Amino acid sequence: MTAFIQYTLQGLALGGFYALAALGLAVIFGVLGVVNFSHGACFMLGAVGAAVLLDSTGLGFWWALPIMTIAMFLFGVLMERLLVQWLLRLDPLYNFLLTFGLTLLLVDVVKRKYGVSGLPYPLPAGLQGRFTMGSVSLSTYQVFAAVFSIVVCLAVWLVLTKTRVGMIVRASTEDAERSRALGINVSRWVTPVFGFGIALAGLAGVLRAPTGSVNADMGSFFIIILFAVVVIGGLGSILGAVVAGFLVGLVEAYGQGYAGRFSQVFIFMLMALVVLVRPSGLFGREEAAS
Amino acid sequence: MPSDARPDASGALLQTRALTKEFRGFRAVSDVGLSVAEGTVHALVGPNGAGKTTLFNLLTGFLAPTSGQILFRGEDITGRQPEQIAHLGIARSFQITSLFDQMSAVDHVELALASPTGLGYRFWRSSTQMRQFRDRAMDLLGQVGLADRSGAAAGSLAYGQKRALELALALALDPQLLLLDEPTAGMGLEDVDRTIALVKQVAEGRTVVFVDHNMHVVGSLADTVTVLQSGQVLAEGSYDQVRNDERVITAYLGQAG
Amino acid sequence: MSSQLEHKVDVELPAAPVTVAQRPVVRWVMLAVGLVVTLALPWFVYPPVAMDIAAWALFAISVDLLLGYTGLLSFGHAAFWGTSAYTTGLIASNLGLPFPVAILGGAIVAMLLAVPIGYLSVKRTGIYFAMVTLAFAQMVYFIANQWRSVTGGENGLQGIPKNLGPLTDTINADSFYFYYAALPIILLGVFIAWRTVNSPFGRVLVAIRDNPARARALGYDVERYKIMAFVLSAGLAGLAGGVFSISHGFASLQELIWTTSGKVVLITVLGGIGTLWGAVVGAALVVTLEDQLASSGFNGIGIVTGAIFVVIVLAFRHGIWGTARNGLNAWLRKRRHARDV
Amino acid sequence: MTPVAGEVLEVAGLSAWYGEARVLDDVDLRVAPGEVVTLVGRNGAGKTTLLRSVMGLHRQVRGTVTWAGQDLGKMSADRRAKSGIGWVPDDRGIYATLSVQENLLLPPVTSKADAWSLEQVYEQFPVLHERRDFPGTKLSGGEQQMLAIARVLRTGSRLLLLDEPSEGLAPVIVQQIGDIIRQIKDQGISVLLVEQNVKFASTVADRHYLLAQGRVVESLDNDSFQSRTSELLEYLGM
Amino acid sequence: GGAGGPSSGGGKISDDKVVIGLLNDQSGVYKDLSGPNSKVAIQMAIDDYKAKYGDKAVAKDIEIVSADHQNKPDVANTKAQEMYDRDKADIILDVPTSSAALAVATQAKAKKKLFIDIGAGTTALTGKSCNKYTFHWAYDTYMLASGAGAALVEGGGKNWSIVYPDYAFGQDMTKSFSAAVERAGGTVQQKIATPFPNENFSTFITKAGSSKPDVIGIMAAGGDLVNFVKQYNQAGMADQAKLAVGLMFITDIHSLGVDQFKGTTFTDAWYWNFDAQNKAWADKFKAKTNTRPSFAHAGNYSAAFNYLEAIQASGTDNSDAVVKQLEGKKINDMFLRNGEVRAADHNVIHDVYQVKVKSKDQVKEDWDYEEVVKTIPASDAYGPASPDCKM
Ligand SMILES: Nc1ncnc2c1ncn2[C@@H]1O[C@H](COP(=O)(O)OP(=O)(O)OP(=O)(O)O)[C@@H](O)[C@H]1O
Ligand SMILES: Nc1ncnc2c1ncn2[C@@H]1O[C@H](COP(=O)(O)OP(=O)(O)OP(=O)(O)O)[C@@H](O)[C@H]1O
Ligand SMILES: [Mg+2]
Ligand SMILES: [Mg+2]
Repeated sequence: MTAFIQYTLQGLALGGFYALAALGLAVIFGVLGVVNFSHGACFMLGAVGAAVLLDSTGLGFWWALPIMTIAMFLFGVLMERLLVQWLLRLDPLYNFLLTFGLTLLLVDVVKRKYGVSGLPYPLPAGLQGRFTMGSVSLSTYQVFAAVFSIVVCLAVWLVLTKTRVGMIVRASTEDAERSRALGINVSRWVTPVFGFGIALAGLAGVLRAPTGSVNADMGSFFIIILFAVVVIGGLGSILGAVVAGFLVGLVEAYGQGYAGRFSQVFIFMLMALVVLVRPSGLFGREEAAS
Repeated sequence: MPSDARPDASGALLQTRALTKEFRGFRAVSDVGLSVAEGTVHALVGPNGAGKTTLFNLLTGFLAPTSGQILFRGEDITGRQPEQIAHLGIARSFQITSLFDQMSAVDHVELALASPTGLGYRFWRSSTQMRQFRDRAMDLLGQVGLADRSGAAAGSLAYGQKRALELALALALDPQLLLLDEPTAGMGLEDVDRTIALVKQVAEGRTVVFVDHNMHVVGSLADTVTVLQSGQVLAEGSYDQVRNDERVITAYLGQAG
Repeated sequence: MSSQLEHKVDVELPAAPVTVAQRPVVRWVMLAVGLVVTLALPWFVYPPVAMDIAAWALFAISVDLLLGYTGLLSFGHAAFWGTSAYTTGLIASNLGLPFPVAILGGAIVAMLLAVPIGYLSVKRTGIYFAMVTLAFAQMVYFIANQWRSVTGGENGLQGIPKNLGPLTDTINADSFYFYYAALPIILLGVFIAWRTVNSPFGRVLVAIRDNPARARALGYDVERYKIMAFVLSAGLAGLAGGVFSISHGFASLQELIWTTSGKVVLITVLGGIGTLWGAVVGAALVVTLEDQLASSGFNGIGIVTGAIFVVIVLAFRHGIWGTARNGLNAWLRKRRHARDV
Repeated sequence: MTPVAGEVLEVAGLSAWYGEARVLDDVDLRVAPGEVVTLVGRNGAGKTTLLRSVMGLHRQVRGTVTWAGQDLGKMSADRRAKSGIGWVPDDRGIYATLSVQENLLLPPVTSKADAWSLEQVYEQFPVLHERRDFPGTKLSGGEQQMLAIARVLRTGSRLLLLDEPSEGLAPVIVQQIGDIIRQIKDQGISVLLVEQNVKFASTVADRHYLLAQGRVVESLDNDSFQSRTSELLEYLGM
Repeated sequence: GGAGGPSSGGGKISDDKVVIGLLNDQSGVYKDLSGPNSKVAIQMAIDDYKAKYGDKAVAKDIEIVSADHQNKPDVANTKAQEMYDRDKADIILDVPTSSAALAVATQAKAKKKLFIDIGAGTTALTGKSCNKYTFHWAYDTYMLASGAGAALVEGGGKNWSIVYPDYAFGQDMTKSFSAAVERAGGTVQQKIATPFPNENFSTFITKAGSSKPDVIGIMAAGGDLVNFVKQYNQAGMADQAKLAVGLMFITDIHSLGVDQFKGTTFTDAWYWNFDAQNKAWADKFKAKTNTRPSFAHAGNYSAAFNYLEAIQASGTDNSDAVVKQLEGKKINDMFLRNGEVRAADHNVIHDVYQVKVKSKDQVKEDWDYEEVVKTIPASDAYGPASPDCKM
């Protein structure tokens, strides 16, 4: 029983982390219809950026959180303005391919500059130590990361569903030309939202840095898990991304606890199951008939 | 194939029993018992949102009913997939134009003509095989007035021309039961009249159910008219009966109707 | 949103072949030129590299059969290429059969694997399809990595023999001869793809790509068609993967990893979606480029390929072949116009 | 509100192409403030293309379009919309990703004084109120048509381009739309209406342009249009 | 292709030139470990050879060709053929990544040209896939286990939990480690398989700690290893159990900082600051590269130098003659201590070292990270020749 509780908590801690990253993916998809393959690379940039920041200026984790989030936002804005926007009106596959190419490029650039063995990144001051309750014990950092990501997810969800911004951008995505004819300056909205989604990926990266290997390849497997998360949750759904994030975290933790090496297979099996019985994902919209 | 199945005692080709469709608690089609006699032309009218298109979607398998049954020639076909239903001999047109934008008009019709033959599965045959349907396809395009546009990509047709192509596609399947969702919407008067004549012509030996808001069309074609409102059958009868029904006038036709 | 996006018809994907290809003369000339180039390839390209080009070209064609003609982007095609590579290797090593038989066996197993994966994947379209196939391919990779007794884990399956009856010694002595021994298999694959695209089946696929709901109303079983296309495509990928593993004499996890799926999509898009020739051009370019870069001392293959990808997608969406063809068409049209006036 | 002098739409020498095919040929037309003008012609005559050209959505054009004294020339579609031109497309253009209410709230209000409030819209079209939380494209065809009209009324545009607004609507609703058009006309709003339903057109319009094969073949006021209807239809092949 | 026979000309050197092919990872995970700097090391061997023999040198014209195999076996395979056929390479060196190394070994056998592997760890090179023209120079998975495993048990770490990624390398390592631990009288209480690759180890760490072991052994490498170690430290395990690492390179410590690894035990094939002889060579290397050498750099040097020595001794670069020279040769050089080129399986065995990562305050200069706890004699470090190897 103790083990079960322990695994559950670890799963939730892990899940908060997937949820945050998947949220950025879902926001970008939800409002622009772009599946950002480079989300993993942006996650990596966030982490590597934090490490470089530490190395070159001595600014630590608490500085890296806001600085890298803003930096990645700007990076996203640039990415949208220079690249993504040209393909918005086409089949979403094109942006998928574009961001795939971008991923290859970004990963290799970082590899050339910072090598592949990884960069050091210590635990932030104040978050060392452990959190113990009876026989259950989690590292303080895990607890912090989980709570932090939940708060961010909630805030984002509120903004997107309760404000006019969310609405305008969804419309512009569906048909930019028509939206212009209705008097909406499409590009004004799309860019910041894209930047925002990228910023979320970067934020997740910073959050990851103290607890994982910081290297150019750290995003490449991560993105595949993220895809599984959004397929399970329903790609268009913000809520789906968050819930599925936690679900996948739990599945992985239980899998590790009770089935060891097959933990990742369970994630993909869950995905296959969802695709089979509810193709549009747990929270995805029912598909139109005609 | 149930082609040898007998129409049931009542002579109805198509019947629905307590057919209901709910969308998130909203009843778009509610407890509808429709009966379409073989060989008749049956109109379905009603205010916008009455559930006509939804009913079509249920009949053709694009939506699964929440409850109720659909019988075709006495056989229960509830829950079948659209393509299976098409093979049973039920063809439909779409209210909101639905075509292959980059395919030429004549290729559309050929594709429809080839469907029952199973030619589509033959990946080892040359696509020139499709030519065997060319004459018949041109014929159908001629009937709907598209002969001179046969080579144009569907995406470049004007709205009315697309509507005509929709009709040609449904006809190409040579169905026993033809479901037409607003076949004359977006057409000019002359085209409307031609379409009426065309439907009359193809109705020989078939059963047609159609939806239209143009009372002229309903009046000239329908043997029976069913009026739907809020998902339920409001009235049923001949065109003249229905037209003079008080409830129908308030709900649908309006004073000038 | 999902439904809208999934069914959005893409204005950029070409429909049926465009005018150039429809003129029989041009078609035959192109075919002849293509054959000559294919046959002469190992004379001016290092033969193992030439073989790689041929195998990747067929692999890209298999991806294009789905992407260009069915509108499905498979981002997990490495699963079929790799599965066949391993199967081919196992058959060739353990049963000592001639390599074409082994490759055929590999392709069949790839097709068998494609049935369940295809069955699940075609339930989604568009971008979802890409993600789902990617995830399933990852599972196949995972299994191959674990199933060490069969696949050799990360050491790979080494020492796969090249058997071809009395010709065995010749093809082993020089990869130049092996190229000609394996080429018929590649050409067979290309022919199957060409036939499929230009068949009634191919027509239905394009229709499904453009408007699945309409195709269903016409009586076409959309899912079944998609699965068929998927399995056919997996078979072609299998042929290519088998040739690859025989040519190299081993099968490794590299064949199953997701970057392999990415590379073949790169080749397809670079050459031009919906153009079979494009796949060949794309493969020639990418394979030669990687080969050159490996010895160049420039350690940034990802930078180069990534940048090419970005530029192609942004500026030459029809790929090299597509762009050239469109240009030629425009030119022909203009000439015809000038003549008519 | 009284019409602002000079809120005139002038189309002069407008030609339009799709590739090499010319579908509009030197069209001149004018819509005065508070005037309802229809564009009549058979399928494929070029009516939709004309509206799209005015809206700035069709770009392969030659000729000038002026609205309220401004040359629209290079102006982008969103700026044209903001200058007070509202558009109801023939395919209705409802967003699948937005709820019915969001579809209504989406376009920015260009003239506060003329804009319908949400309450007004719901009062006129109670169905929309009932279905306000549904995704826009889940409405029936006719309901979507109402939504498209309601949406443009919400903006307070001073010139409405309506592409076959009566299509697919129940007769009662068509009458209601007629009432609405007369009502907004009284507010001084101009309407350029594309119609197949000649009977409906003659009940609302002041003037008519007859379009055949991309050319304006006749321009008439409503009285002569009504008296010559059958003759004109014959001529147009309608 | 001009296969191996001696050509005309003055000497018995084919094409009058000795061509050394360097085929390794110049852009990926092993870039720092060997990568482009291996070329520098090989050049140093060439220079030393020329300096030693001067005019009497048999090989006068020596050239290096290099290529990046990106850890992809198919690239390695094609490039190896190209080097042997086109560039007339007489030998290929390095080749990390086991699938790539095995592919090159097959080509070496087919082309009858030499291949000395330094970077890959797989025992298959000297086992099932061994052949006459292939040698394995620096380390293998068996050796890695024997060092750290046995030594820790002797130091009091009786009870072990082993966490390993479930793929061939991890499985091999676990087998070797368990055997080494048990041979030394310890017990392995738990063997915990993890997926590969894997990011999140906290559950596994909880599990590994549940049996209160003295030592936790982790068999992951690269990024996974870092993930593990970070989460291990966060979980506060460092206070409860010693950490033994299966495969770690000095480059890992360099890039992540000693803090992460302090006190960790592992086996190293070579350490630059072990003694004066190593240090002297490392200084020369640093003058050229501005960095300290890894075992792989030293290994490349040693392999190249001894290859040239063998040519010198046999008077030709004919592969068969050179192989004959090398087989059974006992070597003592900067890299190989008590080294022997085992004739039976071509495994080059030598003394290796059990090392411990220093803590930050012990570190005097960059790269000064390891403290050699114990030298493990060659005979203990390597197992007997594999019966699977049939030349
Ligand atoms: N995208 C396009 N590409 C090529 N030709 C087009 C395109 N859109 C329309 N056309 C052609 O331009 C002509 C005018 O079309 P338009 O849509 O303006 O007609 P319309 O008068 O609105 O017809 P309808 O009453 O059917 O809506 C038609 O012949 C049509 O085929
Ligand atoms: N997929 C769906 N999800 C939710 N509601 C739907 C869906 N399809 C239809 N509806 C609702 O069901 C009701 C009936 O729609 P339907 O399209 O059948 O009407 P209709 O009678 O064809 O109207 P019209 O004449 O306007 O085309 C409408 O109120 C519509 O909003
Ligand atoms: Mg309807
Ligand atoms: Mg029109």
